[in-house]
Order: sequence, then structure tokens, then C-alpha cells
Amino acid sequence: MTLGLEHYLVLSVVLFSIGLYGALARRSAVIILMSIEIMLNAANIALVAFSRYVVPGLLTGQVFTIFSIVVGAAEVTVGLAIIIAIYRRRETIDVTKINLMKW
Amino acid sequence: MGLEIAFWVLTVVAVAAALAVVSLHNIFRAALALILCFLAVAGLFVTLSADFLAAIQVLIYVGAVAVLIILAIMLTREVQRGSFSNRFNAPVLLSAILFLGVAVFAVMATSWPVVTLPPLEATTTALGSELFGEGGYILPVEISALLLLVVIIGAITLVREK
Amino acid sequence: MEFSYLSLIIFLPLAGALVIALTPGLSARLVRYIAAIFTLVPLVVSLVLFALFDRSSDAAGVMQFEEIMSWIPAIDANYHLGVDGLSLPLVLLTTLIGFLVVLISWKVGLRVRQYFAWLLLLETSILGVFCSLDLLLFFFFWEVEIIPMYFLIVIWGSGRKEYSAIKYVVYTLFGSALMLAGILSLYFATGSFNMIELSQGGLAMIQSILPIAPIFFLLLAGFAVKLPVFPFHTWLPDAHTDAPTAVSVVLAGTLIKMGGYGMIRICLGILPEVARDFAPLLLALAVVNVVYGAAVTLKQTDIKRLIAYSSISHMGFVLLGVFALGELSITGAGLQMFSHGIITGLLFAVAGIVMHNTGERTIGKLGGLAKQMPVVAAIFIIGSLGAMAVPSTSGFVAEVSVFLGAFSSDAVWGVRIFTAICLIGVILAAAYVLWLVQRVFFGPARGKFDGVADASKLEKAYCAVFVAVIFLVGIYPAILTDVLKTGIAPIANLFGG
Amino acid sequence: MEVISPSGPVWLIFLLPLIAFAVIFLLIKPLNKPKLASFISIIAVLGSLALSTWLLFSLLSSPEHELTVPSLNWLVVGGAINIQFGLILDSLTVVMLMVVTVVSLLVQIYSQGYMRGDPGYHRYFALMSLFTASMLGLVMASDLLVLFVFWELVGLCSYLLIGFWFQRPAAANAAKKAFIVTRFGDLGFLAAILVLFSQTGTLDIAQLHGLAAAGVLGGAVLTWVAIGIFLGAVGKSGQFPLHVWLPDAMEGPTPVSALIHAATMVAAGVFLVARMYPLFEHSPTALLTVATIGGVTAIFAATMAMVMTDIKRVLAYSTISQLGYMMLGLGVGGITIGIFHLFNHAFFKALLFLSAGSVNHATGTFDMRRMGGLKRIMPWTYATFLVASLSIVGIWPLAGFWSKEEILATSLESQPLLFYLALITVFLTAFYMFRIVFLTFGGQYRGDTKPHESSRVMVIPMVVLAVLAVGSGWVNVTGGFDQFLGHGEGHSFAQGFFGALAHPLAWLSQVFAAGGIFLAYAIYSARWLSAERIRRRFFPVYKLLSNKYWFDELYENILVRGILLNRFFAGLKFFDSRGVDGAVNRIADTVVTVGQTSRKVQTGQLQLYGMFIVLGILAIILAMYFTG
Repeated sequence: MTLGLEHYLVLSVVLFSIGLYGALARRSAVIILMSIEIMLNAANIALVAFSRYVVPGLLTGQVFTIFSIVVGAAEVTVGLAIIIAIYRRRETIDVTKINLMKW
Repeated sequence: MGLEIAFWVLTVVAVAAALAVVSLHNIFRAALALILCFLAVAGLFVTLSADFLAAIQVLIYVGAVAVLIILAIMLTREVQRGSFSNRFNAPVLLSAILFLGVAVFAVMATSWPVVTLPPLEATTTALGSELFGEGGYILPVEISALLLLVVIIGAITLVREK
Repeated sequence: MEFSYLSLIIFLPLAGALVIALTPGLSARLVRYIAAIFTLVPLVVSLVLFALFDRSSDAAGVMQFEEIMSWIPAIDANYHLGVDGLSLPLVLLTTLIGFLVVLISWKVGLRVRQYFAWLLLLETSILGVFCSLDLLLFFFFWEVEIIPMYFLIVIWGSGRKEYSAIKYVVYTLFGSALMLAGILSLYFATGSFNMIELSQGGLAMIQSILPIAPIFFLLLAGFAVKLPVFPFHTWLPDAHTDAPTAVSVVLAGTLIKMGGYGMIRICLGILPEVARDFAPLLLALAVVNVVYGAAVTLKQTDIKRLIAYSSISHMGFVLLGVFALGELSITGAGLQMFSHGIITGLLFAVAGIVMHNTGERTIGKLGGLAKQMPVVAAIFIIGSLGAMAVPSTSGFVAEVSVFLGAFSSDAVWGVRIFTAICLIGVILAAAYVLWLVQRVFFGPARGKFDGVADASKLEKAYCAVFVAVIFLVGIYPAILTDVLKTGIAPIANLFGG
Repeated sequence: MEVISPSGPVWLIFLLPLIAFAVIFLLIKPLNKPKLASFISIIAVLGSLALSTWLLFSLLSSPEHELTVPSLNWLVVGGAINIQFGLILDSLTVVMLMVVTVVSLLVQIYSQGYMRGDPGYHRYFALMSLFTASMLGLVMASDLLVLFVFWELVGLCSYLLIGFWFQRPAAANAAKKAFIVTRFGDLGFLAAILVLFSQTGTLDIAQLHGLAAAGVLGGAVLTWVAIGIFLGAVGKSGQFPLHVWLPDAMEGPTPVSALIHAATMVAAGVFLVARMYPLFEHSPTALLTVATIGGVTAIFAATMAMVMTDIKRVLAYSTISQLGYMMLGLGVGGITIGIFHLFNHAFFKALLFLSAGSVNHATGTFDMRRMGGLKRIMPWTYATFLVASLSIVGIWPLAGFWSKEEILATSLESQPLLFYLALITVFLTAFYMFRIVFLTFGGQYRGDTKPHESSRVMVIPMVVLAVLAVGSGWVNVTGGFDQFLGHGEGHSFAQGFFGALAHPLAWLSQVFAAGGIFLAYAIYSARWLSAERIRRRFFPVYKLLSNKYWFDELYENILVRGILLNRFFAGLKFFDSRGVDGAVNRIADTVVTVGQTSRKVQTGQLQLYGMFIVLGILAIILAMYFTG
């Protein structure tokens, strides 16, 4: 069995699901951020795989991935900055305890 | 054949590392697992003939993002606290598995318009002309630059001590 | 296209509101004068319109002073204004009351600029309702009114003002949400927002299979809350009681007339068949309004609350006149709307003077004031005479037209029985009005009110205007009926005269 | 029908007092010139009197005794209604005009003395003018709705005048009571108007007469309409059972009572029945109702008059009783008989009140137990009061005799039972009238103040009225009044004057009257019988009478206060605040509660939301897969 698009897509789905679980089930904001990064990477794999197998002559998928990476980096930066700011004020980054805006 | 071995090895590493990220108690170790995962993904990019992307992946994710995350972990003294799951562990796990099932089913059930052409080999030049060339993505590139600038300023503002 | 009189009338108060709100550093005195000027001019213009209005029988059913401009072309909504015999008296009433309430508010000292700005905005929205010939525009103006009312009650009110203000807003929104649904259903059924087209085309324009009875009730809901019709009336006593005097005057004088106007113009004019089918039900509600409203009035102890409840009873006569579906009865309803606006406006204004000067509003604690404030007493008695429909006041002409018209109408089953029961309201009205007058003004003078001031010159002046209008309409009703008939005859014709 | 020209003066008959009212209220009062106010008012009514006299002679010379003037549009709405403000100028109108203007003129002249120094002097004369104007308008109106307008205005003026001294709670109460009780009657009137309008589409009185005569309007409808109109008259004229307001109306100034009882308010009811008589004529039931209510009221009120100690109250009950006579006359005979009694009654009853006012002015009280012996101190008052009393009792040849005889005679023919009631009433009338005479003017003075004869301005109108109380009845001695108003045979004056005594019935009534006077003499003057002992002997009866058959209690305490206000209306108010408004508030509370509960679903935990988003996406994917 040769490698095909489905392999990469399934891998992407698996990684995405793991990231999803992490993002929804963990208390620590940092871990959540890391899980989101995993999801981003999963998406990137899918993008590149599509690029490779569906339109091999074009690099559109890869271009998108570059932008995705840029946005991901930006997101991590701001996210971490927010986490640190919250931590300074509340001495915790447990998301279940960050509920001042609730109601 | 080598490609397939590489794929499977990298896949196993990536999945295992990802699982480690979401399940390890020690946050610092989770961060290290994340780096491993990133590296595996970079490898996967190589198997997809996206060598330039693999390089970026290593530079940005492994180099910049991972460092940032570790820095944040240090600053917030999260290591002592450890990583716990919240109240919805089980339902979320179930949802994630469901999602996995449905998505895999969708992937398998869809007939993809796969083409059997060989991939471009020297992607760097091609990417460069794609991004900066005539009719390319120059505007999004500029916007990305602006975005990064905003992010830098924003991050500084957010974490600045009063 | 001729001169846009109606736009001028509608938007001058708004312009005044903007001037007051946006010009920095206005003194309270100047604000009052600006407000007075920006309401006086619309009054004068509407008097001019009243004089220019074509009263001949050719003018029946024709909109005059029409203005039309495209507003939202995509859905064929237009900025479409015009008045006929039905709306013109109400426009005149609104501008008149609008001017007088500025005078009534002369003593307001709290946040003067804001107050007058809201008051003027309120006038614009009410005028817009009476002049709109486009359902969407109608609804727009209908809704705008809520905002100034809320602030006027909640900031310048008394007692449980927050409660009353919220209650007012919630009730009104409840009604107008249903009304909007009705308007939209009508639009989807016919593809038009144009009231003239809709009333002329009638149900023939309905293209879809939407049932029309629910549309009728959706539309009616908005008007019923406003009028108000039992059992949607309880916002009215609260709002009246807690609102500042001038706002009570506007509320009783013009705001609740929007309900009656809407019923005639839209429920009757556009959906006559349904109106005929359900008229007995509404007449029954009218009876409840009249008799029940009056009975509850008799037990009130707060002077403003009493007048507010009497409004419910009087608005029952409007409902009776409207849904008796006869030409005379609808004319009577129109007269009653105008007359009640003036009479109850006067009563609230005078009650406001009494409350302001004595600092007391419970009827039981007042008494013998005719000695200390003879002018106020005389004016209040004149207003009361109007409220109990004594001849030579406008109230009599209005009520008697409603009664005669309703009793002789043959468009609706059982209308005579309903009318006959409503006669009881006449006695009850006399009872509560005389009781109120006796308790407040008659009897031995009380020492604690010895220093109480009588009406000031300004107060005498605006009361004199009210009194003059009451008698003018009462003695020479043709001044209104000649105008009303041109608007009402075509609507009444839908029901066979 | 001949059009009278010029028509302006005819309109002025009621416009003059109206103008006087406006002038006094708007111009004279701010100037604070009381004398001027009274002069303007008197001159206005004098003008009306002159014009009415002119109209009377014009009418006498016109063959049909009926004239007309062009009418004005009042309330015209397309084809739906056409109410004309027109005037009926027939003999009935002109008789009423004469009565009203004469009595009003004299009462106002008298009031100059009576009201001197009162702080409300301006207001008094302004309202008197308005009162007169309304009554004049009422008798002239050609449209039933216009008539109703003036009818209500008359009620309003009596409200304002009864409550003239508004600072006295009793006066304010009496005024309110008068207005509300008469409004009950007006309800019937208004209902009749509604039925008439819906049946015929017109309210023009002449047209209605024509329709009734042509039989277009008939049967049960006509009966009910007639009874409705009569109900209005019952309220205004204080007939049983709506009589309760009239005695209380004594709280007003005495000249006002004179006007109300003689020429305006109460006369309006009788006039209304007379005006609409063609409708009654075609309904025997309605006529019987009128006669019965009249007869019952006559004796019912007379019994109460016997025990009252307040002089004005006795007179008030006597008015009710006499109005009963008028209704009886209308019911059994016709317009002429009833109106003739109204005509005579106006003069002697006005005189009685003015004399009572004069007595009050002298003694400061209306309580007869604190009077007595005024015969010598106030000879003029005594003389005029005596004349009026003899007249009301119906002693030949004074005015009262002529009209009362006619009523008795006609009722004997058609309703014997009512005749006996009326005959007993003659006896009772004589008794209570002379009870007043003996208690007030006979014996020794029992009060504390020093009484004196009233001033000339008060005495002169009384004397004029006394002359009328003697002679007013003589206009029909020749049958002239009957002929003028309707039809009848004429005969010479002497024949009529003495011929009346040829009838045995005349002697019967004279005997009854004399009997009453004698009984009063025996008890209150000669004291052969002790009033005290009689009272004790018939204590339950006395109690019943002096409590006015407990009608006031029944109406006010039990019906109005007990049942309506405190039970029913209070219940409605409770229902309104707790039921209707409570339901509204409960709905609002429920919404709040539901919100409070359901907002807990919104935990604020983003991760939970994320989970639901995922589940949602899955649901959508599956749905899309299975459906499409």
C-alpha cells in the first residue's frame, strides 16, 4: 500500500482530535494554548497534503500554510502575553477560575 | 519504501508526542513533548516534499514558539501546579473520540480528486515567486508583516508592568 | 411638489431637540424659550393646514399635503406622509398639546436641557405616527416614542418611577413586536407598505395564503396596548401616576390616541372584513373598559391615578365607537380622542398644579381648596364637566356621537346591548368626577393649605387655552366634524355606511 | 307654519341671560362690582321677559298658535346625523317662557336683598343667569338632542347653585347627590333618545310627533321610549323613587330653591313630558305609568311633609307632592291640565320659598320649632305666605284651586283609585301647609334673635308673586288657557268663575282642604290636641315618616356605599391590582425566574461551550450526511 492522501488526512484528524481534547479538557491555559498549536499543525499537515496530492504543480497549499504558521505564531505570542498578564493579576492561569466576566 | 517508513515513524512520534502534551502532568515535560511533535510534523512536511515549509516549521515552531511557551511556563511558575483536567474530562474525551470517528469516516468516505503527478522538487524558488511574484500573494504578505508588528506591540503592552 | 408642510411640522421639534442638546452652554431660561418656539411654529403651521384643508365632499378619502420620497427602495418602503380628515385633528391636537406641555414644564428645574430635548423628540415621533402613510415609517415613528418616554419617566418621575418606566417600555414593546409581525405579514401577503394602496386595494391585494384574521389581531395588539384595552391597561395608571405632569399630559393627551388612530386607519381601513367579524368581541371589551374602568376609578385615592383610570373608561368609548363601525360612531370616536386629549390633558395639568403647590396628592388629605385656589378650582371643575360629558363641553358631543352612532349602527350584531351597558359609564363618570371635585376642592378650608398659591399667570394662560378648546368643540362641533367626515366617510363606507 | 320676523329677538330670549352670564363671569367679576353684576343679570332677564311677552302676543295673533324661525346646523355628519339647532315657538313654549322669566326676574330682584354681602355674589348672579338661560333654551329647543343639552345644563346649574356654599360639606354633598340622582333619570332619557334615533334617524321633535301620529313609531318601542323619557322627567322632577335629592337640595340659597322648585329644574321634567306628549298619547301603558307615579308621589311626599321641622324641607316635600299632581294631570288628562298646574304652582311655590327665605333672613334659622309669633313682626311676609298657602291648598278662587280641580276631575273620570289618593293629598297638603303657618307665624316667638321685617327689595317681589298666586289661575276661568294650549270650550268669565263651584267635586275638595286646615289649627294653634301625644301614639308611623321611609339609607348606605362601593367596586379594584396587574407582574416574575434558572446553563466555561460546538458540528455533519 503506497502512501496516499488518506494517510495524511487521517493523521491530521488524529492530531486534531488530540489537540481538541487537550484544548477542551485541560485547566492550564498554557496547555490549552499548546493543544491549539497541535490543532494548527494538524491543519497544516492537511493543507500541505492536499497541495501535494491534489494539485502537485501548484504550491497554493504551502503558501496557505506559511500564512497559517505566521498567524499561529502571532496567536501564541498574544495568547501568552495575555496569560502572563492574567497571572500577574490573579496568581493563577486555571481557566476554570478565570470567571470574573461571567454573569 | 523509505518514504513510507519515514511516514509511519514520524506519525507514531507525532501522535505519541501530542498525546504526551495533553496527558503529562508536568507542564514542562509537556512543552518538551510539544517540541518533539513539532519536529515530527516538520519531518512529515519533508515526506510531502515541502522542504521549505519543514525548515520554517523548525525555525518558527521549534525555535520561536516553543521557546516562548517555555518562557511563559517559567514566568508563571506553572510547573509546580501541574496540569489537571477540568470537570468535563470524560464528556470531552468522548466528544473528541466521536469527532475523530466522524472525521475519519468522512475522510475515508470521500473520494478525493487525487492526481498522480510527481511533486515539484525545488519548492523554495517556486514558493518565493508565488509569494512575491506577479499576481502572487504580496498583499497578504504585507498584511502578515503588519500583523506581526501589531502582535509585538500588543504583547509588549499586555505584559508591561504598570 | 408643493411645500412640505408635514415634514416641517414633524421635524421642527426634532430640530429644536438637536439645538438644545448640541448647543453648549445654554441657560435653562433660553432652553425653555427655544423649546417654546420650536413647538409653537408647528402649532401655527398645523393651524394653517387646518385652515387650508379641503373639506368638500370631493376630498373624502383623499390624502392631502402628501409627500413621498423613496426610503428603502429594496423593499419598496417610502418616506410617505399625508393627512386626511382623520389624522389632521390629531396632528393639530399633538402640536397644541406639544406646545402647551412646554409651558406646563416651565417649572421643571432638573437637567433642563435633557428634559426639553426628550420632550421635543417625543412630539416628533407622535406627529410622525399620525402623518405616516407607509407602514414601515409608521412603525418607525411608533417605536421611537418609547425612548424619550422611558427617560422622561425614569429621570423626572416620582414614586416607583423605575418600575413604571420599565413596565411602560415592556408593555409597549410587547404590543409593537406583535404589530411589527402584523405589518410584515401584511407586507408579505400584499407586497406593499403603502397604506393608501392597501386600503384601496383591500384584501384583493393579498396574494399569498396567509390567513388574515391573525394579521388583524397582530396589528390590533399594538393598538390595544396603547389605547389601552382591558386587560392590557395596567401600565397606564402606573405610568401616569409616576410620570412628571407634562408627560402625563402628553401621554393622556396624544400618545394613547395613537392606538385609536391605528385601529381606525389600519385595522378598519385595511382589514374591514375581519374587523366586522370580530367587532362583537371588541365591543364586549369596550364595555368592560367603560364600566370596569369607571368602577375601578371610583375607588382610587391618588388624584393622578384616578384621572388615569378615568382615561381607561373614556378610551372604552373610543373602542365602542370604532367597532360599532358606523360613520357617526367612528366620527364620535374621533371626536372623543380629540376631546379626551384636551380634557384629560387639562385635568392632569391642573392636578399637577395642585400637587406642586400643596405638595400633596392623596385625595383624602386634600380638601377645601376652592377657598385657597379659586382659579385652579374653577378650571378643574370645567375640566371635570368635560370628563363627565356635560353639554357644551367637547366631551358631550363626543360621547353623544358615539352613543347615537353606535346604537343606530347596523353593521355589527348586538351593538345596541353593548351601547346600552356603556350608558352606565356615564353615571359612574359623574360619580367619580363629582366625588373627586368635592373631596379636593369643596368642604371647609383647611388651615395647612392657607399659604398655598393659586395658579400663576402662565398657568392661567395655558389652562385658558385648554378651556377655550373644550368649549369651542363643545359648542361648535362642526369645526371638527367637517374635517373628520372626509377621512371617516370612506372607511365607514367599507361597512355599508 | 308662519316664519316669525325678525327672528333675532327670539334667539335673544335665551341668549340675553347667557350673555349676562359670560359678561359677569369674564368682565364684572375681575372688576369686583357686585351691584353691577346683579343689575346686568336682572336687566337680561327683564329683556327676556319683554321679548317673551312680545312673542306671546305674536303667537296669540297667529291662527295656529305656532311660529318658526330658521334653524342652524349643529351636529351634522354626512348622512349619518343631522341635528339642527332650531326653536319651537308654540303655545307650550311661550307659557313656559313666561313662567320662567317672571319667576326668575322676581327671584333675582329678591336675591339682591337676600344675598347682600355674600362673598360669592358675582358667582351667584352669573349662575342664576346661566340657569335661566338653560331653562329658556330647554323650553325652546326644537331638537331632542339640543333639548338634552339644555336639560343637562339645567342640571349642572342646579348642581353649582345647590353647592353654592361649597365649604359646607352638607351643601357639597347635596349638590353631588342632586346631580347623580338626576343623572340616573337622564340615563333613561338618553336611552330613549338612542332608541328614537336608531328607529327614525331623526331627533327633530316635530318630526317625531309626526311619526308617532302616523303610527310609524308605535307598539312596544314607543312605550319604552315614552317610559325612558318619563324616567328623565322622574329624575328631574323628583318623582318617586328618585325624589331623594330634592329635599337635600335645600342646602342651596333659598332663592335658588325658589327658582328650582318653581320654574326651572323640576319644571323641566313636567315640561319634557308635555313636550313629548304626542308620543305618550299613543301608548296607554306609558300614560298609566305617568299617572300612577304621579299619584303615588303626590301622597307619598305629602306624608313626609307632615313631620318635617325644617320649613324648607316641608316646602320641598310639598313641591314633590305638587309635581306628582302635575304628572297625574298629564297622565290622566293632557298637556293643558298638567301645564296649567305647573303654571300656577310656579308662582305660589316661588312665593312660599321667598317668604320662607324672608323668615330665615329674620330669624337666622329654618327650624320651625325656633320660630313663632312672626305674624305681628313680619306682616308682609305673613300675608304673602298665607295667600300662597291658601293657593296651594286649593281654596276657591285662588290660583291653585283652578288647576287642582281639573286634575281631580279628570282623574275621577279615568283612574278613580288615583283620584282618591289625590283627594287625600288635598287634606294632607292643607294640614302641613297650615302647620307651617301656625308654627311659624302664630303663637309666641321661641327663638333667640330679634326678628324684623325684610327690606323692600325682598318684599316687593313677594307681593307681586302674591298677586299672581291669587290671579294666575284666572287665565283659564274662561277656558282661554286650554284653548291656547290645545282645544277647549270658551265661556264667559263670570260663568267660569262661579260655575266651578256648581260641581260637587269642588265642594268635596274644599271640605277636605278645610278639614286639613282645621286639624292643623286644632293641634298647632288652639292646642286642643297635643302634637306630642299624637307622636307617641303613632310612634312607628312617625319614625317611618321622619326617616323619609329610609329611602336615603337604602340608596346611600346600603346600595351605593354598602354594595356598590365597598363590595363590588372595591372587589373590582382588588381584582385590577391583584388579578390583572398581578397576573402581569407574575408573568414578569416568571420570566425572571426562568431566566435565573436557565442562565445556569451558561456556565461561563468556554471549554464547555467548545464541547457543545464540537457536538453541534458533528450533528450538522451527520445530518448533512444522512439527508443529502
